[in-house]
Amino acid sequence: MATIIYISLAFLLIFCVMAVMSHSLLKSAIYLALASATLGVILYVLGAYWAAVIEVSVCSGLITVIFISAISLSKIKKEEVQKLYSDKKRMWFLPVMLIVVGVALIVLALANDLSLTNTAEKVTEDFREIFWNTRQADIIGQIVTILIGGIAVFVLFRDDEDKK
Amino acid sequence: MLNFQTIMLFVGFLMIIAGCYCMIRTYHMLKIIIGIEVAMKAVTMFLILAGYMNGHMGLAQAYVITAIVIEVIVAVVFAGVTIGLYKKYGNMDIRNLTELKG
Amino acid sequence: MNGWILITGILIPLLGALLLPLFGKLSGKFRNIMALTFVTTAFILAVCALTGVLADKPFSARYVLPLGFSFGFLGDALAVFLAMTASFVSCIIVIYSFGYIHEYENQNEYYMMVCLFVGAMMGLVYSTNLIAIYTFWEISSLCCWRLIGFYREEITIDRANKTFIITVLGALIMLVGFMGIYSQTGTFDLTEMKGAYIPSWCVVLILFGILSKSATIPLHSWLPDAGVAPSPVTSLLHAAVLVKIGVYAYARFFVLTFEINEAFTTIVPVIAAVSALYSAGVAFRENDIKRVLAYSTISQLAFILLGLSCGEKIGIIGGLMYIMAHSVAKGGLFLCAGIVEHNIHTKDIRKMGGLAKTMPLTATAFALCACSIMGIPPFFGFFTKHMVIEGIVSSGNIVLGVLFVLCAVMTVMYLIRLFVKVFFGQQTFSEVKEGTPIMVVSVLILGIISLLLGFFSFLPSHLATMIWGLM
Amino acid sequence: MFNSIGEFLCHGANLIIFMVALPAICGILLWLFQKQYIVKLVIAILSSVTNLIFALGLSLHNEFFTRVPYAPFEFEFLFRVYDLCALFIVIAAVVFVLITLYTVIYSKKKHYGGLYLLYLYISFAMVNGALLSDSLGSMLFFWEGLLFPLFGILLIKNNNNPKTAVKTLTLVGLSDLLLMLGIIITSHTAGTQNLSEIENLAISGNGMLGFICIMLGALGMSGCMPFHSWIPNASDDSPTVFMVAFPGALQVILGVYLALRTVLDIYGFVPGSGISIIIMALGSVTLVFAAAMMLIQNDIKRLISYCAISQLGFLVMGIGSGLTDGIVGGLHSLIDYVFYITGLFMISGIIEKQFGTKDLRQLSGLLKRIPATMVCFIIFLLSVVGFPGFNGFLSKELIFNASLKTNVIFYICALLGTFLTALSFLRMGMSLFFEKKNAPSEIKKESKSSVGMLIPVVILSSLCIGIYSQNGLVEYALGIGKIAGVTFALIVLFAAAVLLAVFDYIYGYKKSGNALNCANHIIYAPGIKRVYKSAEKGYFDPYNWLIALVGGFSDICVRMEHGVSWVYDKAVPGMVNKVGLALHRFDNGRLSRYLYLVIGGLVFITFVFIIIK
Amino acid sequence: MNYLNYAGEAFLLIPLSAIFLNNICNKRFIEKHFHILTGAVALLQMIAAVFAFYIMDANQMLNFDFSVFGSSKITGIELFDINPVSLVFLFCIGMVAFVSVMISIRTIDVKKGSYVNLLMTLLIGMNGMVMVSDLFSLYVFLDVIGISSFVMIAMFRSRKGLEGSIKYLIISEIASIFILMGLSFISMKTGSLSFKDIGRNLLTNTFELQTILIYAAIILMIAGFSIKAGIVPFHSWLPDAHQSADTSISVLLSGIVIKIAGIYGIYVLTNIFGGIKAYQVSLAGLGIISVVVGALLAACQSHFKRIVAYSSVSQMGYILLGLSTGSTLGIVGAVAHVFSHAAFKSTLFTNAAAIHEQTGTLEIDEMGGLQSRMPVTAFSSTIAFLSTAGIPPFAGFWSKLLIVMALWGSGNQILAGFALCASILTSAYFLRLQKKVFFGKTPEHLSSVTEVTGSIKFAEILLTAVTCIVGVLFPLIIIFLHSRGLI
Repeated sequence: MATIIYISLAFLLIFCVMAVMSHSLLKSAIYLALASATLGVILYVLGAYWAAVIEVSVCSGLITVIFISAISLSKIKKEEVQKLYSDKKRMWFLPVMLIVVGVALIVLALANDLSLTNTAEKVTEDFREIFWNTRQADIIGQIVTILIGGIAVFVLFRDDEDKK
Repeated sequence: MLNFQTIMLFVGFLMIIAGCYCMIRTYHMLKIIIGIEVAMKAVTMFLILAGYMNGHMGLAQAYVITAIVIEVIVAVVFAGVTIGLYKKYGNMDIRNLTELKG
Repeated sequence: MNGWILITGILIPLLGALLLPLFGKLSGKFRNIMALTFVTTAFILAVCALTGVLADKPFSARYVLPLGFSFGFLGDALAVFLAMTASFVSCIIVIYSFGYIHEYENQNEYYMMVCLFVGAMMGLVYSTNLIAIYTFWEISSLCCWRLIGFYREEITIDRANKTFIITVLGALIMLVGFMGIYSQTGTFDLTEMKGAYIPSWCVVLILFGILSKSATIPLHSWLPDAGVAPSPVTSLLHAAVLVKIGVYAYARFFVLTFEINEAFTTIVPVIAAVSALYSAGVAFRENDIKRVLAYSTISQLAFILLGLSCGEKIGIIGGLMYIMAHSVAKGGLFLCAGIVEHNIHTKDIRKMGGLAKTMPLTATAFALCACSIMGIPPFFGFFTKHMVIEGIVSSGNIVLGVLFVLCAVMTVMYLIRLFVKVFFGQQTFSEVKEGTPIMVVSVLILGIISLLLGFFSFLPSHLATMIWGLM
Repeated sequence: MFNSIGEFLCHGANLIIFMVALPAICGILLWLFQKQYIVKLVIAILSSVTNLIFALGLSLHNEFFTRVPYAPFEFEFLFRVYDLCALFIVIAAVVFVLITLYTVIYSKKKHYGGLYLLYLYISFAMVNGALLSDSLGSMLFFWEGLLFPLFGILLIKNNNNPKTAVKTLTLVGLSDLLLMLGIIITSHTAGTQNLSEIENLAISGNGMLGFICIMLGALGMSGCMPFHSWIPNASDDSPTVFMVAFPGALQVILGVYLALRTVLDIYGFVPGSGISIIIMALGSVTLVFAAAMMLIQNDIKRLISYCAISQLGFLVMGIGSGLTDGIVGGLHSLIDYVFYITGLFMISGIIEKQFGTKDLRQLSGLLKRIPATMVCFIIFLLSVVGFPGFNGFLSKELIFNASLKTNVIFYICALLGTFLTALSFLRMGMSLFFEKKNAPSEIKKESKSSVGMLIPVVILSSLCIGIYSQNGLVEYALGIGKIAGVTFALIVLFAAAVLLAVFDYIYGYKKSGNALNCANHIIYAPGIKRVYKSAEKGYFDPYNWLIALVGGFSDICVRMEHGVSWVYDKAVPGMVNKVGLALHRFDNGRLSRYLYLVIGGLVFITFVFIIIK
Repeated sequence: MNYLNYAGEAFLLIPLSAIFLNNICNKRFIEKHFHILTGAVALLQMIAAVFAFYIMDANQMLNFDFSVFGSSKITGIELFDINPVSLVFLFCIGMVAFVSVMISIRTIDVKKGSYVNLLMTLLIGMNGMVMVSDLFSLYVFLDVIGISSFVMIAMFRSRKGLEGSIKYLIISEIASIFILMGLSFISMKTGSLSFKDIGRNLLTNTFELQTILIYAAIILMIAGFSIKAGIVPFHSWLPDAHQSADTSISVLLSGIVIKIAGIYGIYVLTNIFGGIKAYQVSLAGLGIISVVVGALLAACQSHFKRIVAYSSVSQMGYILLGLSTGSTLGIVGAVAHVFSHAAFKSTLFTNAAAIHEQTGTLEIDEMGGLQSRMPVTAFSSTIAFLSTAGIPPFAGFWSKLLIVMALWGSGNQILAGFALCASILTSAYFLRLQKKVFFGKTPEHLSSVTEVTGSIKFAEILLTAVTCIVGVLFPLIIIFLHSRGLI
């Protein structure tokens, strides 16, 4: 299990960094989707099946769609984007920083013998039961959030009555 | 000895750093939400990791699902606002947004 | 338990003030009369409270609240003394305002604020709770902010803001001092902490508030600037109410209630001496009639502070009587200055002269009041000045005594200079008439009272001696 | 009769009612009846005579105390009648009768007459009160009470030019406040306010300060040197009646009374001590300076006012010596002073009223016009100079004695003063009465009757001849033993000084051919000329020094005040504004900066956690 | 107890049903009468809060757990919890929402339906947030509040509105990330995120990664809630967002949203971690920095609403100072200040609305001399300013006094004194505002201005009355609190 996780973590990190550093928005979105998918793998390996499914479907699916539609709505030429934002140039420091921080963290952890350990035995519980029975507040929140999403689409994307 | 939980934690940290770095350094509005998403991925991972460690994986999944829903809605709203701004300014440069200052 | 008299005395002007704008919508005259009624009621109730003092059963009311808060009202000799002085002079000022203010805008607000001011003063003197005192203190700051800014011009607003900032900052710092006391005693009730020793840093903080309110160097700057207000307002501020709050607080806290470090009986007189001399010096060179009087106020307040702080019985009694003398006489002076300013539309004394011929009654009243301030017998001011200086000399600080005598000399010099420049010399305004009867009568009343008080000085002295007895 | 009046007065508040309130009430009556001349005259005479009778009654009665209970805390209205003060009261009462008479007649048709009389009567009430007070506080009360009428009178005629009034009030006020300080310090050192309980305080430390302040106050009231300069100014532009009453009589009586009391009982004054030398020096400077100033005056009243100042110098010298001779001489001198200076001022008033001018250059040859006045004038003159047979003689000689005993320099000063006084009186008298230079037409025609005004003058002049040896009276008052006799040698020296003056006059007259310019050879002598010039310019006027001092101080204060205002109006708001603006500029609206701030905040909190942990 | 249950459910269900009502009914009809619907919801909320408070007080209950649909009674886990403090917050929410409605009658012309929807979702978010008993649910409702606010600010799609919205959104999302991170770190050690299960026992002194992470979680959550509350240095979004939104929305944002989203979060944290020294110090540090910097920044703004927004920053600092003590008195003071701030800040925004309606501008340099033309506005703004500046006897003074007393009692005398004296800065910038807007000369183009009428005037008078009455009767409140053993 650990091996898969290590490999997935490496991919996850790489995809994330690529998403950040890529000078093309489209590529960024795709890298992000890939990162989501990798995350889904990790979640699955850890035993969070439901979460993994949702992650893969929603994050790497829905959000990518939203992105791509937003990107396509903004009709700027690719070269122009690069010239205007020059993200690649501005982001070069990121990998260096990440490596430094990563090494530092590992050294610190090793030096002080710090590591995370499981605090409790795994409890067998049904996700659905928990979600529906004990997370009512969250569900209300989710409903309302989705409601707001609808209203937001209604309010923000409609083209008529533009000015107050 | 480093176990995979610790490594996951560290990778999460690095992802959050990457996300924040992206948010601060980029000029493109959509890129900012990518930064946010990257950070959110890390947070999702943390939640599940926590669930794995304390044994309440079901609860952690409930958290994650809720968080993802919110994440999506935020992305939608963000995209809406961004497109509104694009209509006003003709591009998505965050540097335009200095009308409110001081 | 006749505390209701005190509470009524506070509430009638306070609540009445809020009604005045409504009355003003009905009729201006009605509003004016009601304003006078409210202030007069305060005075009458203060006189009623005097009976309690004389019978040695001061009126009081007290409701204890948690956390050391309380509603406490006590009409002891000091409170009644100040209440009577302030409300009486305020009555005269309100009467005078009928003649002075009637042609300006914002009259509703004016009368409301004056009434509120008087109410705040009543509340301040009767309250025995530090928080209540602070509350009324701030209400008075608020009133003076609105009143100084009465003309709503750029400069007046700036000055009003300055006043507000300085006095409120002082009050806030004082409140920090109160907190210090609170942490020592666990209560805000003055009656419970009689004789408590409070640390010097608290005293310094509270002094800061007191000095800022009673305009003592170096926190005096707002007072001369406040002269841009209408004259009855300056009179109310500089003479009758506002600046007296500071010295009242000094008397209440450091004379009657708390034990403080001995060193303050030297430090405070020294501050007072600097303040007195310095402001007298400035007054001698000022050319704005109201600024001269304002600096004179600063100087005279230093005398009061000196008397109260020297630690000797005669000085304290003298200082208390000085409050009365100064209220009446300086009130009169400002009102006279108001008549002059109102009639010739300038405040520059270099442009005035020979007004005694055209406005003899005003000149007379001015002279009477000025004599009281200068300390010329048989005017009331003489006794008080004498007693105050005697107080500081008896405390063994002869150098300060000499300084204050010099200051008294300068008082004579600048007041005479002012008087002569305004009312004598070459006549520059020949077409000027005497002020309206109501204004002239009110200043004459004040002038004559400062003369009569000289003959009957044993009455306030008796009361002041009773205040000493409270210690 | 007098005894029964005394009995009556010594009961309770009667004293203050009759000696203080009565004049005040009469003054108000006079003010109310200012239009009716006869009524006024009657009231004036009645009241002043009544007052005199009461005063005599008091003086013949035994010593007693009275306390008026209506006084503020620790401020006692305590009265005591005893020898010295009785004497002064009588003197004051006598002069008052004459002054009143003179004033009522003088101001017969003047619009200010009523107000003037009111002030005069109030002042007199104050003088009575001050003389009778036994507590220092109440004395101060009455003493300073003079200020207000004084100021009022000076303003009466001078609405447009109130400078003199201001000067007077400033100088007298200064001396009064010094007196206040002195009294406070004295009562503090003595532990009581009651004069009768204070005795021989030590003149050292606080006592020194108290003594100096009291003496300055007392002498300042009477117009001695540092406080003198208002008198000549007042003589210029105040009514003559003022000069008659105030610098001429009431103020001097008060001042000398207190000075005497101070030297005699309040403080243990040692003759020949440093403080005594200082006071005598003050007196002699006053004497010489004022006498010298007399030489250049061309105005009768001004000249007489300088004369008054210089005569005061004699008094101060006498009292300041602290010797029996000096004090007795001083007291004598006071009585004489009151008579002749008052008389002289009255005469100047008569002349001014009759001829419409008081300028010596315009007046001459009055011998025939007002012979009676002239006779009185000469009597006063001789009395001032101190001719034997006249009032001034004995007192002058006693003071000469005392000054010689103290230090020969003072004696020389005294002689010099006598010389100058004699010279300037010769100058004035000759030019006024005997010279016939100016055409009479230049002088206004003699106005109507002044007989009434002459009556007090005649009375005074007769007093100047009559009771020149009041030995018994003074001894009775002071209760001291016999004084040393008058030394023959001193009389000779004195006579030499007077003769020298005569010769000098003749020399000067010959040289300049004009009585008025007879002293030019002295005035324009090298060195002295400069002194005179600067005196003319007012360099010796302490009032100018005071104004300059206060003005300088004020300028400093105003500068500082500007600084303080700057701090309040500009500096502090500016600073707040600048900090605010700096923060304001920092916020440039860029998202990245906002985010950096967030990270910064996070770091801050982490930092706090690391530090506290 | 059923009544309490109903009341608690009402806080969530009434707005929810209002949304349905709003969207079901005829659009034109609802646009005409939208204020009745929303006003009724706000009023009901206030009434329910008072009612619940009364019942709880009568039964001497300190908290009441319930769940909305009753089903979770089977598992015995109660999801919502109301207590006196949350009821005060709920009341404030109702009050400010009511004011917002009053203002919106005049200021909002289009998209009234959306306004109603968003207001209701915002209400649900806020009500939910103060009622939940679980940190994760807290986070969910926090984001509900956040997203509603973003949309509300951007609603009219003006340049400024969109700009303010996006800035708020981005920084707010960072806050969400911080808070979620904190939550996950905490839940690494505990199984549940319910308030009851988290406590100081998390912080054993052993030097292990979990403990460090708990500390990190505290730091992150302070930062996150501080961002939501607009505490300096996390404040930068606040003035932008508050200035750019429509006034009826900024009154919500400034009057209540920052307090629910930020301060209530910190309040919850304080209940859990209040005893930690470092926690107190960092709150106190942030608080005092906010007080001073907020005031200084407000002193040199030229936009009416921006001044008021920076004033909020400054006042949030006071609340934070109160919470930093961790003592009951401090919390009482902070809650009191939340209430008084809601009152006077709403007043000020109402004034802004009135001025904007009548003059068409909010740049204070373009105004002047409005006092004689708009007396009610001038008067109410003066009262509000005095209350803000802590001048007695208005409500702001008492709450500030309680905070300072608590600070003093907890041994931070110097800080207390400094905080007290710093309120002079408040006076300073409000005096400037008063001078520029209400005094001085009236410019030409404003010579025909008259007093605002209708709902805004009503709201001004109402809020002023609340500020005054609460201020004057505050001793009664103290007596009440004392009698219930709270202070």
